[in-house]
Amino acid sequence: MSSSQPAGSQVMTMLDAINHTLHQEMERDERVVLFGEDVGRNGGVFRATEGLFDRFGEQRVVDTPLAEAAIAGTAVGLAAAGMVPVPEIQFLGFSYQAFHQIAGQIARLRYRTRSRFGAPITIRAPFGGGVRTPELHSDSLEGQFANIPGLKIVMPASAADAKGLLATAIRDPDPVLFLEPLRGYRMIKDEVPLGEHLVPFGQARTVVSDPEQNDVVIIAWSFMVEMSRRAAQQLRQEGVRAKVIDLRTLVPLDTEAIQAAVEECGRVVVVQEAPETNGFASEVIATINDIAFYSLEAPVKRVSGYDAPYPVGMLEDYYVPDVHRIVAAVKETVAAQ
Amino acid sequence: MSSSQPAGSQVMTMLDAINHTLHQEMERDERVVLFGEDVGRNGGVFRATEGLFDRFGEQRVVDTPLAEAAIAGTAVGLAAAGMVPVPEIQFLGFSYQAFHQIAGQIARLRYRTRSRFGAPITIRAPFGGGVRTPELHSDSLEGQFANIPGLKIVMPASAADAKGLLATAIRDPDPVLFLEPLRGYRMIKDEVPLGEHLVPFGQARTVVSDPEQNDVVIIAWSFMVEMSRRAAQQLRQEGVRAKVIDLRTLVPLDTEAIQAAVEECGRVVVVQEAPETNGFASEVIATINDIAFYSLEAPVKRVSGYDAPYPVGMLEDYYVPDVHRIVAAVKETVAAQ
Amino acid sequence: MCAPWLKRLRAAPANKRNWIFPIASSKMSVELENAPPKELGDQHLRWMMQQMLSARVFSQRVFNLQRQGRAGTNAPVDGSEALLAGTSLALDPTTDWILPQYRELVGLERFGPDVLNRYVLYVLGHPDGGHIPEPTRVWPPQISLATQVPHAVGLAWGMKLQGQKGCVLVYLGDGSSSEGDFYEACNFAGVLDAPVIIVVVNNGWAISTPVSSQTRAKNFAEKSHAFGIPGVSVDGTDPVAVFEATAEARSRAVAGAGPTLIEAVTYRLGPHTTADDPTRYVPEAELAAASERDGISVFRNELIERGVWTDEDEAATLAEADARMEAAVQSGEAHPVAPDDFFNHVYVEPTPRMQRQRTEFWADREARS
Amino acid sequence: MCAPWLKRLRAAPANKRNWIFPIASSKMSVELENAPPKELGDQHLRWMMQQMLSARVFSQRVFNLQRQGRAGTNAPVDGSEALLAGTSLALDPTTDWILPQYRELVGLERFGPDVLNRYVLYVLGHPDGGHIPEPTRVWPPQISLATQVPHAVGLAWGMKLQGQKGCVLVYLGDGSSSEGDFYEACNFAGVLDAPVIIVVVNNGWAISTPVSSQTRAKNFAEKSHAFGIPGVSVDGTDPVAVFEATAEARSRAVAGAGPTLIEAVTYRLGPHTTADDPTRYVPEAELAAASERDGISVFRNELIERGVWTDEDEAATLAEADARMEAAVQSGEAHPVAPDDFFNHVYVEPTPRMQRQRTEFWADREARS
Ligand SMILES: Cc1ncc(C[n+]2csc(CCOP(=O)(O)OP(=O)(O)O)c2C)c(N)n1
Ligand SMILES: Cc1ncc(C[n+]2csc(CCOP(=O)(O)OP(=O)(O)O)c2C)c(N)n1
Ligand SMILES: [Mg+2]
Ligand SMILES: [Mg+2]
Repeated sequence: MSSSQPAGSQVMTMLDAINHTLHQEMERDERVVLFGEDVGRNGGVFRATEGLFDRFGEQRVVDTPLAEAAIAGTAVGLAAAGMVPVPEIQFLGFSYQAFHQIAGQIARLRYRTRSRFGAPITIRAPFGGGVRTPELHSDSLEGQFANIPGLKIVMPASAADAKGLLATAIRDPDPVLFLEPLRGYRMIKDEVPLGEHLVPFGQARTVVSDPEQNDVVIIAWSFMVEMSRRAAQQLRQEGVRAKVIDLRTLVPLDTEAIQAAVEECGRVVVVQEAPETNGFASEVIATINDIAFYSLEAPVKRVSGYDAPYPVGMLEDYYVPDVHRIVAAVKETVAAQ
Repeated sequence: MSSSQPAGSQVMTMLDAINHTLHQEMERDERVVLFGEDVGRNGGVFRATEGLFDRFGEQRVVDTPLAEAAIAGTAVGLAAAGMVPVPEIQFLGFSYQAFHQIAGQIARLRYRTRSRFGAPITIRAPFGGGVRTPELHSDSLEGQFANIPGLKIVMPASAADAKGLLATAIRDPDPVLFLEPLRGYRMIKDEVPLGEHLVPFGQARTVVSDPEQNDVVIIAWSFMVEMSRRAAQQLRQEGVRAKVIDLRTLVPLDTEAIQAAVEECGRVVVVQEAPETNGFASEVIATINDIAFYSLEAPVKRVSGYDAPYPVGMLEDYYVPDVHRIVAAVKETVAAQ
Repeated sequence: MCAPWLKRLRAAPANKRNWIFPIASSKMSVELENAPPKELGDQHLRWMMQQMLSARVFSQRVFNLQRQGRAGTNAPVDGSEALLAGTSLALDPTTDWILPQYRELVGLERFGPDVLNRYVLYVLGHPDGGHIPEPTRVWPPQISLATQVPHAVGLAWGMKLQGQKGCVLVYLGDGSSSEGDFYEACNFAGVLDAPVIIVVVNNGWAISTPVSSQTRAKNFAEKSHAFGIPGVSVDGTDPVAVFEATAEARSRAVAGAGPTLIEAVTYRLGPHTTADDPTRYVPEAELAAASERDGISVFRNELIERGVWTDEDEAATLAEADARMEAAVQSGEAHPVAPDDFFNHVYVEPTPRMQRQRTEFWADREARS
Repeated sequence: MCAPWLKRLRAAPANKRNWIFPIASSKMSVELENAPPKELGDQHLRWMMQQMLSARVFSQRVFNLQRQGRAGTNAPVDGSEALLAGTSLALDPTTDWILPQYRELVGLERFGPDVLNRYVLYVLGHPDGGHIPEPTRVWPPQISLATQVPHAVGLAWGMKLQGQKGCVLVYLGDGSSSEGDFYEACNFAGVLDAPVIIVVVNNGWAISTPVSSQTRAKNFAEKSHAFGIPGVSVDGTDPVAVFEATAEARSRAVAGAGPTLIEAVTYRLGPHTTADDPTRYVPEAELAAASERDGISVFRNELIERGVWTDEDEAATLAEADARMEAAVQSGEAHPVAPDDFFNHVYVEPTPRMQRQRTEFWADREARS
């Protein structure tokens, strides 16, 4: 890192942390190129890329035609040319248009070519509910991507992590899906180190924990960590000590942290925004079954979106898991047997 | 049904059963239209649609341009026009090209339009390993689709079921992904009723069961049912009574059959060809955790493909679960604790 | 920048205007036939003027609903009203279908009052906003860009297979034309000889991306060469030019001569959506120039000059539109919704798992109260 | 059916043939410069003849390997050899890249011997078949049709961003041109002024689907209008015509003038792949006609007539190709592979979960022995 890195830290929104990190990473490595729909002159529809076009120019911050498959597909070629592509998919739901390039090409480029070409590609995409967006803007698709070998899946829940994980993602030689919770963009705010800050993949973060002993562990990722934190707060007032773990990255998965927490608590609630059937919570439960079955004192409880497509604005508050549902699930789990 | 339906039954390969069923369903309902790449004059690259072009003509059996998204996308319009579309995706791996139409459109047409338009669409696609195909021809993607509300996922493991489930699929008012195991096309052969034969969705099939008491249940779908059956045979010789359950349809899922089997056996092995992380086996395990946790005497064991893209020909036998791995997993599970 | 094309195209159709008929009465609320007119009479010109004005009123009022916190994000149609009037007049609402993108639902009154009513529900965030009931042959808004183009082609194909008369018209934006779905579908349409009219609404922008960054094609009609189908570029702010191009395309479609690609050149006079700030990227001068050529004022002046439009007509139209909108909003806001409604219409019958979830849902609601 | 186009195009380039130079020596194994020739001399004609013949030998021998049960499904190139010779001669293997579909790897010897060696490994089902080592600037086969077109455009874009000289050439089939990826990528190429040459190999068929069912476009060069880039259609069985078109496209690309779309009209003289039975759908007469116009015999006759090709040249070339292939197969079959190899190259470092799986894998292998 250049010695001109600022010291100290600053409270920022997650959105500002992302923007700040993109500035720093583009500064650090001139191979980094940002592109996608409206990322340039407009600074992104959420302003995540604000100021980058002016700072780094239209060669490195590129407004592309409106075509997700080509956005993902050209990233493959850019990577082979020696660039470090950071494409944006404007909303994760439109990664469906690029699935064949993401799952079939980006995820396998290194494998297919035996490392002649790597894919140091970071695909940024916002997703998640609670902000009254039109269809396909809110869908949580991480479970679908998790079954695709070759991708890493990164889902920060704090501004500091958004910085540390995004910087790690951009420097990672493998393709990373970096998913940004829409609802957290401005609502999540915390202390972000201004200098070099890298958060390694595959290390879960303990968000809430009783120093003595927790009754139950809540496992979550992305914005559901915030919901779980609030639930834990409320539960504490009701005398239930809930540990909260933020997975941070789904692939690679920190199975050790999961195992330790299950061994400590014996009772688990997993929270996800995605539909229940085969969301990533299923994998968390299957993993617990594998590595900590004998520590379980009660069935693991899933709190999920329902098995319906993400609904329209009037209904989304009924659909997305909230504090009430998490609290109820925890109480049920703690009371089981 | 017309009274001219043939009586009796006949031993057929799964491929023949599919072909026979397509004939009967097209005969029964003239709204049924088949289309896709090479399904017409060539009768499909595996001959699944052999004879249909000659029998029903080029209006109803249509060779389309080579474009999976348009194949899936036009199915939406055909359905709205009152047809019963049965598109083929030549290999399931190329459904990635159509993901935005399948997951974003077909699965939601009814939901989005509040049932003004339904999507009585049956997407047929072969998949699965063991036959030395090129890349993306063998991949098992059912886990990725299972997280998409609005689709039904049907994966027959016998010729009779291929008939009964395909007929049900075509008549079903909702979109069905009908996945045909490449390796089973000619290898799977059994007695198929020649007349009307409908197998309802959401009802698992018991493939092997000891009339008295089973030590363990193996849960599988598609070609892995056949592998599991062979494993059970071998295990029987070694004194282990393994029940084998074929899920038949992943969505809807027969949780009652799963529950009953887990309650009976207390020990479970789930077998899938897909990569481990968030394959559908994870959902089966999560479901068991939900509904039969207290009956479990040992952790549920997963037998899966590994977390690598489906490999090239020389390596696939090392990758795809086989009898040996299933037998070992069962023994481990039976011996646990 | 798209400004040069605009100029060229705006200039072109003027000499085509052999449609000025003797002035008839100027009373309002013309009843139109279902069959599209063979020639445009005064009543049609007046009707199109009405439509354009109403669409602007609807569009702006829906926009304001969002500003008042009563509706969600929405995309105003301002600048493309002529396109809606011209295309819909050239279609037969009893045999033809329209598949919109997301801006057009305010201007398709010819197809039935439910189009607007349901669109209002849609922007209110009501699930019934997606349900445009029979017999109205218009589809709800599409958010996943260009995915509606293969739908339209499939629908047209299905109509053809069943020997139904009529055709399908689908709108998509200049930006959306970069999506694979657009190309794949146009190519299918060509091969299938599908009775479909594919209208690229070139309003100069895809959010902040100008047409110059979208494609190097000379214009969007040129894209038709890739599919071997006819393509035509018209001034989309001129309802008569649009009508003529659509009528011709429709004749071909219903005669079995297959698809047509129409580019309609308009200009997006407002922001992309309620969530957008176009001052960040739209050149002021370009917007000013486009506003001067606003199809509504140009057409109004033409009609006034010809003596078929009066201030009273204008006032009556605006009042009627206002009242119409008021009613739609009122009934929309009163439209009930069940909290567990999202379990409906996923499948014909909810799966057993969804039934379990619904039970849990209600237990949870109960526990809150 | 594509037959009519074929005829027209076969006829056309003949009068372009201002490339016949004084006859030089006829010794074999010409050494070529890396820089593409500015004009074609005898040595180039001879080189192309050699290439075409060798490609046919390689293609047929690979096909036979499958028949002998030694190799997996593969797709012969028969009928398109001239295309490979002409395009590769027009490129500089030290600065330019080739992204093939799946048929072309037998005819790109100019880019290095590893292309064939690795292709043999590929058809043997060896994972190293995907690894064409540096410095050879050729990508491995692509199975997911047309996905390589955006890769090529991205690579060209990346070269341009870094001021590297050279260009990228990508092949795709007539069938593959119906995929959204082709169109999206061509449109990107236009907007980005990417130094890329997109070659549609129109061999008449996509498995059993004739071009007439693939598109109504007049020809595939016409598709360039959709992107505002130059498009040209050449006789792909004429190596000189292909060379000229490619050379021109390359000049434009390296001069910063952007992409070119080339249609090369050939004919698929064999089955789609080893798994295909073309007698089910290819009209006998059409195949017979195409076989008569087989680029190899036409070009051979031309060269013989001009006195630059002899029976000895032919025999020497065939023998050399046979030996070359034999060596590739021998070394390919001896190329070791580890059973757990699929855990490699998924990520730079396997995830902890994959490490656990690998341990389980070996425990399982152990338990079997
Ligand atoms: C597949 C897809 N990608 C991206 C978006 C996000 N998005 C919504 S509108 C829009 C621009 C559309 O531009 P255009 O097609 O020209 O239509 P206009 O808004 O100008 O009417 C974008 C990028 C989307 N809705 N769908
Ligand atoms: C995306 C995708 N869809 C379908 C297939 C199956 N498939 C393999 S080759 C082929 C035909 C390709 O035809 P064309 O592009 O003309 O190339 P050719 O084989 O004639 O060289 C098809 C449909 C595939 N490999 N990839
Ligand atoms: Mg636009
Ligand atoms: Mg072909």
